Amino acid sequence: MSRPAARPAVDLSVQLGRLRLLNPVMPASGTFAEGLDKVMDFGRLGAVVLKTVTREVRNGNPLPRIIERPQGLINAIGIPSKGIPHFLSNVLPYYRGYSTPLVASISAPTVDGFAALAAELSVAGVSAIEANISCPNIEEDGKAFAMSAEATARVTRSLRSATDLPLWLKLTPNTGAIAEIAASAEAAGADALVVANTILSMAIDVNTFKPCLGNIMGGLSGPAIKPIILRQVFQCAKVVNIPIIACGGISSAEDAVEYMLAGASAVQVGTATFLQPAAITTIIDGLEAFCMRREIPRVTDLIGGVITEEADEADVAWLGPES
Amino acid sequence: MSRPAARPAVDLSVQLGRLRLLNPVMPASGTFAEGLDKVMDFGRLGAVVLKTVTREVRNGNPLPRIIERPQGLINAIGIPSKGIPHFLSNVLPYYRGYSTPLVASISAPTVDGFAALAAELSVAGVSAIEANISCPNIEEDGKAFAMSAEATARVTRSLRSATDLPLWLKLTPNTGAIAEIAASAEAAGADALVVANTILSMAIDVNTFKPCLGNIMGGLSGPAIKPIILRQVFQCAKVVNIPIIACGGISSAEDAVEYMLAGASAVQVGTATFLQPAAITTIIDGLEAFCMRREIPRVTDLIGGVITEEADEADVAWLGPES
Amino acid sequence: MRGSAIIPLPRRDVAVPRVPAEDATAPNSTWRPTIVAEAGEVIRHEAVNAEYRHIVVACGPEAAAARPGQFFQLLCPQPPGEQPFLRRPMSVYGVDADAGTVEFLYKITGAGTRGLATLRVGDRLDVMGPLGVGFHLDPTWKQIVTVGRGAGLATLAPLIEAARANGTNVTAVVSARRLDLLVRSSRFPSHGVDVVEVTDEEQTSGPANVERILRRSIAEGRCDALFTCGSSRLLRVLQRLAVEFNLPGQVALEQQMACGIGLCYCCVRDFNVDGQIVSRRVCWDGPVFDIREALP
Amino acid sequence: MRGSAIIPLPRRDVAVPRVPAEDATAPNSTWRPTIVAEAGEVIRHEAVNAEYRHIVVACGPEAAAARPGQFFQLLCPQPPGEQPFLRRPMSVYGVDADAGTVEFLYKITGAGTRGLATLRVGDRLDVMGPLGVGFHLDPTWKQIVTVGRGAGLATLAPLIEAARANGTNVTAVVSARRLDLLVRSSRFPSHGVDVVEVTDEEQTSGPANVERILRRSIAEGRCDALFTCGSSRLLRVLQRLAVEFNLPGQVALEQQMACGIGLCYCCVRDFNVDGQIVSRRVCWDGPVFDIREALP
Ligand SMILES: Cc1cc2nc3c(=O)[nH]c(=O)nc-3n(C[C@H](O)[C@H](O)[C@H](O)COP(=O)(O)OP(=O)(O)OC[C@H]3O[C@@H](n4cnc5c(N)ncnc54)[C@H](O)[C@@H]3O)c2cc1C
Ligand SMILES: Cc1cc2nc3c(=O)[nH]c(=O)nc-3n(C[C@H](O)[C@H](O)[C@H](O)COP(=O)(O)OP(=O)(O)OC[C@H]3O[C@@H](n4cnc5c(N)ncnc54)[C@H](O)[C@@H]3O)c2cc1C
Ligand SMILES: Cc1cc2nc3c(=O)[nH]c(=O)nc-3n(C[C@H](O)[C@H](O)[C@H](O)COP(=O)(O)O)c2cc1C
Ligand SMILES: Cc1cc2nc3c(=O)[nH]c(=O)nc-3n(C[C@H](O)[C@H](O)[C@H](O)COP(=O)(O)O)c2cc1C
Ligand code: FES
Ligand code: FES
Repeated sequence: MSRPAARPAVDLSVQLGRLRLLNPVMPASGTFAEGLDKVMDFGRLGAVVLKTVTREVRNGNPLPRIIERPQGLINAIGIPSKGIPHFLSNVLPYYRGYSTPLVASISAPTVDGFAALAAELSVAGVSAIEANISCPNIEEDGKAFAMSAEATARVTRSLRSATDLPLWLKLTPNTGAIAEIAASAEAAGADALVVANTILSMAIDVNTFKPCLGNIMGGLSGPAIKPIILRQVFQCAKVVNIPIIACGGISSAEDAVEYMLAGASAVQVGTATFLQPAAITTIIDGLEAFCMRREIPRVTDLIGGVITEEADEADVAWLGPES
Repeated sequence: MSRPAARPAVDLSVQLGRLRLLNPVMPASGTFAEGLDKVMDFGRLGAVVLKTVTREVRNGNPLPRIIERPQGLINAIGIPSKGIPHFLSNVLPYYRGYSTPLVASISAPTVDGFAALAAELSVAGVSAIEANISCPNIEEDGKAFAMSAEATARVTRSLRSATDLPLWLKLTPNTGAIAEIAASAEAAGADALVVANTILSMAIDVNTFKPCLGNIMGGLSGPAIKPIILRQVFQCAKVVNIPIIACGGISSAEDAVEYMLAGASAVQVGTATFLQPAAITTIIDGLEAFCMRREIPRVTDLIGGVITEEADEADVAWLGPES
Repeated sequence: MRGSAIIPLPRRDVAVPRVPAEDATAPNSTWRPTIVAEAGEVIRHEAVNAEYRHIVVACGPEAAAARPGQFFQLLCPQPPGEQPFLRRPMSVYGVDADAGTVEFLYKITGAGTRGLATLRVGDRLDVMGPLGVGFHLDPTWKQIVTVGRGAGLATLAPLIEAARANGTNVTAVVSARRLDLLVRSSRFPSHGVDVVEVTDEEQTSGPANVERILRRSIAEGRCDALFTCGSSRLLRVLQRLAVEFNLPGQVALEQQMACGIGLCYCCVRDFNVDGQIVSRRVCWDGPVFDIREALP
Repeated sequence: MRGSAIIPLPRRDVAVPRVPAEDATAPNSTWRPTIVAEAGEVIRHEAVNAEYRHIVVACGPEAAAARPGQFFQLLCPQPPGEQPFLRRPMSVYGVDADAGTVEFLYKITGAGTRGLATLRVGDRLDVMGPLGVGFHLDPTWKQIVTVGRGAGLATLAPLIEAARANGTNVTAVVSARRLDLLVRSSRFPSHGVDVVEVTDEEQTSGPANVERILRRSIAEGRCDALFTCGSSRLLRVLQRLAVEFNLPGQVALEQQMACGIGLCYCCVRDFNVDGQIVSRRVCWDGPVFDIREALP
């Protein structure tokens, strides 16, 4: 972390391994770009997480790339990327103007590709590497790395030896074994986990009989997925000791609190920014107000605070409205 | 199937293996009971699917058992059951009064338990067995049968040898390998697949810091999950030849059409009934109206009708509003 | 409102007309629904006091056949920024079969009722009902006692009306936090109903005082049956008296609901039936139960 | 509406006040937003003809600084039974910095615009903007030609106003399906704007006739630059003429959008830049582009 914080009534700072953040709220990869500097002061963010970059230049998927659903959207953008040279010479210098920790999100189709990219991005101005391992692994028949504990361990080990930067692994929710996969990422050297990416989904236009997305399938995000990802964060937090950064449907400070209670140390905000461009700073303000109201001195006091003792039957049954 | 249908303009009947249904719309297990006979004529339903029964008497989970979320609800009812004797002597006789095919949903904690229950329920008045294999398997450390292809094959084989009735396997969406699991159920003798049960989820009350459900976790249902289950139906339909019965967030005829285009032969309606008690018959009427409007003579013409040829770029790009 | 002008026919939630009766696909052509969900027009909607609102909705004959103690599930509109998803249960506060209306008395407590409060006259409200088992009124009873607190009064009001229609007299104990929050129902018949108001602010609403009032009624032979809704503390008082004096009694219970019609088993409560603890669905087996069986 | 009475200050979407500037956690204390999302009050809302509606919303100074060709993302209220989730892009139809208002002209086409249409005067509409790159107007141009069809006119109207404010004359070709659907903007200055209306019903709106009109303007030296919005067919005509006569030209394009501010890459289109096909975000790199580079 970069600058000394004055003592506010609530201490919002969080520690993610070696990295200290002013507060636990940051954008989700792929939902943030320079345009937002006209909306919010980037100096206020816990961190800046950039859109996933690939080494090669990529065009992305055919249109349409996004379709809205009730309380969510499905995207199949396809990681268009201008490649690493452009990233190093154009994108990084722009963000060096801010003291906020910068997280570079990377993706590659092979274990070696991931490692090489992480090494190339271990440069001044990058504070952490977020490995988006939800993308298809061409060595495993296109199955995403994060769908298997073994593949996750393999790519994490390789990334670990390629960079000294804090290493975040972004898991996919499209698995029945997220806790197992989280544990294998931790054992292989991850410094933190991002739980999680989008949920594989589909929509068909009943007028044209065609898929609503050019790519046929895409990833669901937004409030619709929050109960599912919350469960996954809770499951992962029970088995790992490294910090978890929650990501899925967060659009209010209460959502952030819910995730921290489930065990998250920080949160990422994605789709909400499309609805309220200042969502991230609004959530930071709301988190401070929540802690103030509840007289919680440090936001870290929320982490894992959910009370799961066997509920007392009398506690939960409804009685009369004014009994 | 039971009674000769007059020739309406649209043929709504569907064939599920040996079973012929008047139309492809039926309730989802656990969201249907006698009370609905005051709302709709059971004779109009494609089939009646009863709440899952267990052999032993069960109380169900502590309260609260349901929490609403945007566009969905999480339930942890816990399969309260009055046991098999009560089912045979009280429930079955009531439904024998209707000619609509009756589907008995069963659950057990072991392979043998499933088989024994299926055998006991292979009696007059039961038209098919739906095995709810999303429940914890006590022989596999509490993991649901339907979370593994091997366990699914094992329980399906055992069920197959225990009953001659049409055998439906109800899969869980809480897996990264639903197509593989679907294929293993087919290979082991299933007559049809129900895709799928609820998605494991959680909610925490930020005022009390307690889980919103007495059981801590529960299953998400309703419109929020439709894009996810639709993708799973599409994935399963690509690998199996037995009929798929779609279940997840269906609340309109258009939702039913979307699932049939993705490959479903029939649909189940759950949560929608809580919002509109006549949802099932409204959907049947809407399906007929949809086919009429689109001049589709048989509802079966919709099955797998999604057009997924590589989309023409010009087709999908937006032009001007009145170009 | 009674006898008011033409009530428009409510729109049903069935998008296309039903299969005609002569069609072979509708074999059971004599079947008719007795529970319907219909989007009825809001005829009247006004604040009763600082906490309670009274809404009158046009409805069809099935809904207007609701009995005292039954309830409806209301599909509340979404208030700004909130998304109530499930319906909300509300007791029948009154019906008028001739006018084709159903009435509710509600308190704003959360997202659903906040959404209700946004409705203007002329808007539509989707009401589903009538649901559940209502009160049983024995025509031979000469005098009954009702004890209601808060929204419980909404549930008891139609019972009191029905009792009077049977020629039964009523002692209605009405409890609230403050005098200005007492719901003074204009619907109570002027004769034969003895209203006793008790409040927290006057310190008259405590169990001891209510028990005193009830004991007096019983002693004077003015209590053939007891009815209550809205307070567990008062329920316990009534249970004790019902046992002591061997009086029949009924209680209308509340519980969080999803389906409201017996499908989901989320609204269960335990009951003491002849010493056995049994689980029952409040929406389907109730909401009115024998006062001795309820566990407060 | 211009010069109308006191405009209430819009409510911002920030729930709690920002950290004060002297707080060390707000290091960049000179930073100020230039794009805001704010819930502005609806000041006026009326049908212009059978298809188009005109809405005027109170806004703060950032929104009121919008330039012709820029757009806003509107958070449309939910119409009954539908759930638009994303914002909807709408061109600025007018702003009044003094009054603090922004105006839109829209056509009801789906869930979002159906939701917009439910707004009553006094309700609030959350508008986010101003967004994108607007038109470039060279003050040395004496006369420009604009060609708009359908909602394209909404986009071109403020350009025409701005041109007149620069002393530039305008030939405005306005195209629609029917005469009664032509949007006759009362905002056009009475002098210096030559409006040419063409319609499908009169068979005057075909590309050939529009080309004839444009060729005449060009031949008479009344066309220093070309502007268009709303029709791919007409865009092709203008592109041909721009190349043939080496005239500068700009087109405002549409594309489905999610974020509207360059984050998501869902609104990309291909452009021909010096023979190379490059992909650009319509919301961020446009919506106004060089007419030669656009691929219709
Ligand atoms: C049979 C029955 C009859 C009722 N009759 C009336 C009446 O006539 N007038 C009246 O004002 N209230 C009545 N209630 C209570 C009323 O249903 C709740 O106040 C209402 O559901 C609260 O919804 P909300 O969204 O405003 O509040 P929230 O607190 O936001 O509701 C959240 C959830 O809790 C449930 N809930 C909250 N309070 C209660 C409660 N007391 N009982 C059951 N569920 C609750 C809601 O249904 C919802 O699922 C009745 C309840 C039942 C079960
Ligand atoms: C920069 C820009 C400026 C615009 N200015 C205006 C204007 O001033 N007046 C006006 O009437 N319309 C304008 N449009 C078009 C307007 O955005 C669409 O008509 C509107 O989004 C339709 O939303 P809906 O929910 O009513 O329709 P639906 O068809 O239900 O919308 C479904 C989806 O398609 C998208 N969509 C539908 N039509 C269009 C379209 N033509 N362009 C882009 N996305 C579309 C919607 O945003 C939404 O995501 C503009 C579009 C853009 C991109
Ligand atoms: C338009 C869009 C683009 C995205 N691009 C990326 C990406 O490049 N890399 C990545 O790891 N996640 C990407 N995501 C996923 C988000 O980072 C996030 O994991 C997901 O949207 C869930 O969070 P939300 O519900 O807050 O949006 C993208 C999401 C959206 C909606
Ligand atoms: C209250 C409730 C109870 C349920 N009980 C069962 C059950 O007993 N057996 C079962 O297989 N599925 C059960 N389900 C799952 C549903 O059958 C269905 O798979 C799921 O709700 C998704 O469909 P929907 O979105 O249409 O509700 C239950 C769902 C709900 C909401
Ligand atoms: S609310 Fe569903 S059973 Fe009572
Ligand atoms: S709409 Fe998101 S980048 Fe243009």
